[in-house]
Amino acid sequence: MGTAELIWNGVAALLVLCIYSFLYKDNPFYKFAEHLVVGVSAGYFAMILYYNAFLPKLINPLRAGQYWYIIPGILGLLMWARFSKKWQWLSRPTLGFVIGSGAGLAIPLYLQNYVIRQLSATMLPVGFTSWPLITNVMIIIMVFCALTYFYFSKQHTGAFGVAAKFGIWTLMVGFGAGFGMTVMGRVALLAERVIFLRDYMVQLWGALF
Amino acid sequence: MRRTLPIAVVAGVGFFMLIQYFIPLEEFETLYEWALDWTMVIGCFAMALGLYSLTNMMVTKVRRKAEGWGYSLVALVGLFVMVFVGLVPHYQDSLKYGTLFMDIFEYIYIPIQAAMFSLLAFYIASAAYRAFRARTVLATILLVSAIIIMLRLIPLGPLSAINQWMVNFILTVPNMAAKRAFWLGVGLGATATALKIMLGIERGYMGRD
Amino acid sequence: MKFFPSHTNLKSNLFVKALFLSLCFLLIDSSLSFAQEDLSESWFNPNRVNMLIFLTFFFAVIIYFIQRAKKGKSLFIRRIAGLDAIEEAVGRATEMGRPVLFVPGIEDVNQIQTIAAMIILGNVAKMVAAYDIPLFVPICRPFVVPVAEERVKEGYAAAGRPDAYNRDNVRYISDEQFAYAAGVQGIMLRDRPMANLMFGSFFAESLMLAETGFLTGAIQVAGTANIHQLPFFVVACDYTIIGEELFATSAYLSKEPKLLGSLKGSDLAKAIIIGLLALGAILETLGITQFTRWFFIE
Amino acid sequence: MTFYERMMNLDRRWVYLVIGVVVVVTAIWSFAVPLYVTPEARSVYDFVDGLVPGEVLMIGVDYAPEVMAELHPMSYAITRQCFAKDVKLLLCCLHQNGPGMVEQVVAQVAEEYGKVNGVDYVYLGYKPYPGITILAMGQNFRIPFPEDYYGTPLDSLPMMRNMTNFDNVKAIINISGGSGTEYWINYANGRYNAKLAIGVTGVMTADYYPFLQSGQIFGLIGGMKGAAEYEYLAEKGGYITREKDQLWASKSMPIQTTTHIVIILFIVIGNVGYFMSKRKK
Repeated sequence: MGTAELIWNGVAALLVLCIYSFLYKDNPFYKFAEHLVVGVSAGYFAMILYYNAFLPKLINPLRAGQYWYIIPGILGLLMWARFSKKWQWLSRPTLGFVIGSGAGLAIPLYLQNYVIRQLSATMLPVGFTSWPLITNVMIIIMVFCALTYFYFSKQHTGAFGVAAKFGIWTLMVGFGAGFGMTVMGRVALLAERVIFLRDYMVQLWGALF
Repeated sequence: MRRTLPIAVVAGVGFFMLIQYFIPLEEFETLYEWALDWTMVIGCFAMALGLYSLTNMMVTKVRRKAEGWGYSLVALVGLFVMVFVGLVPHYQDSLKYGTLFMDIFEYIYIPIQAAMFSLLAFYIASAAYRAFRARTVLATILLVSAIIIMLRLIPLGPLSAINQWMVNFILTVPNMAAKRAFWLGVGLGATATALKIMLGIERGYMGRD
Repeated sequence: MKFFPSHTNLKSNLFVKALFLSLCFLLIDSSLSFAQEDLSESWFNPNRVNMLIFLTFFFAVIIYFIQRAKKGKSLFIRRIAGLDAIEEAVGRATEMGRPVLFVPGIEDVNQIQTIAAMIILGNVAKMVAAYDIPLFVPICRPFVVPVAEERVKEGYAAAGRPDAYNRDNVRYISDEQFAYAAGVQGIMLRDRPMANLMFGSFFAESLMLAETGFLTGAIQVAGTANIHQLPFFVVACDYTIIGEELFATSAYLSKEPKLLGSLKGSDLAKAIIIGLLALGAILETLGITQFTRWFFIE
Repeated sequence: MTFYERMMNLDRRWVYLVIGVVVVVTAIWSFAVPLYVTPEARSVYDFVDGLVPGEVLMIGVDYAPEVMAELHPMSYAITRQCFAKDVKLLLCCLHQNGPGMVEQVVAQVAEEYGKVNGVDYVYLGYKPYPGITILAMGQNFRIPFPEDYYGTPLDSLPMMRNMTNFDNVKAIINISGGSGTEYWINYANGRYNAKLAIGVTGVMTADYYPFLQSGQIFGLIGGMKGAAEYEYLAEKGGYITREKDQLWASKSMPIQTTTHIVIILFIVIGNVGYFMSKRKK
């Protein structure tokens, strides 16, 4: 373990503690660390964008004589007209290009992956003779009821209301599962940070004594 | 002109992207590749837009000495240090592991971001304690489902096998059904929105005159 | 039934016709191209006929409903129970003379959830305006500020109290997710709003907000279509508007044709999905798998 | 205030304190936790294990530092497994703050196994608009990435010589902490039929079961437990060892166990207090 790494890790540990001070209440140490990360992340992203996107996709092709890249380049520059009240409209055709292509690309694929594939995957053989068939029955009933809850053209009364009610119960089981999983996710982040601090303490102890 | 041109662009590009999904002609493939390429070049500028407005906001705050301008200064310093150490070593070398640029990423950016999100572990614990009460039927269903999921991380001896079975059942039957209904809704909604954008019915993205 | 009413505006009508005709053409053409082996020379990918049929149908339904709503025909949408919850929360706040807090999520103004939130905000402003209690609207994205200001102003004017509108209560906090959450938490703890209404697109901060609101004893109503955050709202709020209900609420309140149209279109599609589902399951059980396989798209 | 009312109204700082203490104590005195491997994580492992030397696996890494605790262990374990098996790797990053994370993983693991950039692995780097980038890669990797992360043209990299698009990779594993997964499912699997598996955070795990059941993804590694399951399998397969400190997620699992116990206890305390004080009234 070199001295440089020890110092760097010390800085990191200190910053982590600054953030944790927020648990008591909002304070200048927390604010300092928070704003520092805003700046650093912006700077980091600026460099990634420059080296990984601007250079290979615009500047290098232009240097290599692929002059047609000037067209998307100009379209991109027009995006910046958004900041001027007078010329704002100039940014709209470019925006239209991006949004239009996004919309056109998304339509068939959203319908395919979120609707048709999901629909065909729910067309399952049903029955009461084996456990998999029984689960299929449950899946179909639950999907049906949950869809009923999100059906807005009919009042939730009578049998329809019962289905919608069962639908919301199904949704709640799903949300419960989401909550349980999230607890694990959040604790994971904390555990990792605490292990980092612990390891740093061990390092520091080893270096000092 | 200011409103019709962008709508025409949206419709034209969008419609092309939509039909090329159905048409395997080589000419269409080429055009499709071009459009993707162009969009990416425009994307470089669009991403830079966000960076600019962030920097602009921080600079204004510092200049006007608005409340908390000191923190904005911290952020600005972070940004410029990052850009400086990113640009000074020749070409893309600064993005390689072990440079000062990557050290700042590893020892300042990563720890702060990770620590900020790990605060959520405390929040979720306290939320679980305060709000998870079996007050209504719905709350009880959610509670039970979440606790079963959470128990999977706790060794319970022979009971663990039963718990595993229940976890698997919850995730693959009710949870799956609930989320499927949700994704179906997302798919239909997103397709409808994309269609409205292409036809010029939805124009919110253009901003205001 | 006339599919495309003649007196709609020319522009969209033209697009619709062009779209429809091209799709019909493609459909006819597709039957001719089945014989071809090499797809790169054919005009249509025959494996995707199923998608074309779905798409044409879904488009037609949505456009039909939008046109109908434009003509002023009433399209029924059930009242969302969440609306009563909002009214109740605002009512309690006015009774107690304590402020109302409206949090419109952390995404930008072009996001559909934020748009829905803005429509709800206008109605909340209308409810609040009659009583002299403040309505706080903390905002995360600069571009949302003018829209929110306008909606609140309109709401106050509609209730006949344009003078009661206070510009300072609609304020930009920060673009940074956690800084914004901290700012909103500050308002909750300092000004002690009695009703916390959270609508829009929320992420990890949802829990921080709902938890703090719970702590201050406010009545909380929340709504988001971000499924990963719904568990927290359900747990910590008195009432939660789930997923698409958010869009239904905004359509119900605004009666805007484009919102109503797509909601009714999706509803019809859902009814058909349920029907297909039942049919598919029956056929699968009988051992007929061609039907299910027909839905598979390459 | 009665005893039961106090039970349901503890100040939240007490909850924070107990959680903090439990995490720190478990971090210092650790113990072993038994692990049940889920079929959805096993299927990813088995797939990677079935690859033969020379085949190419693609990993799409779309996460920023905030969720690295859950996802970094997955990236490390899969990368180590591939390099140990001489499987070639193609990596890209579609999250704006993520490129450094990939560089960290790949530079470190490549050094461990003596793998050479451009021959044994290629790191494509970052491009804006994830959906468009994935679609473009489905046509040809050179459209979005004419150069790799380090600025070398793709055509001059030996590994990329016979690679055009997703057809040349055996499968894609997307490790993501956000909406990236949706793009991979919709565009890579939906449009180009690429074989896809995902590794996601705990928050997202439950939401992606519909895609598993429908076969749009062939495997799912869910959060830290999923990562620990993968590490467990990889350790048994001899790809990673405890001695070299290569099991990260497994290290945190005891903390998961104790905190989960504490949180469940808190829920029980709150509910007992709630019911008892209600009965008294």
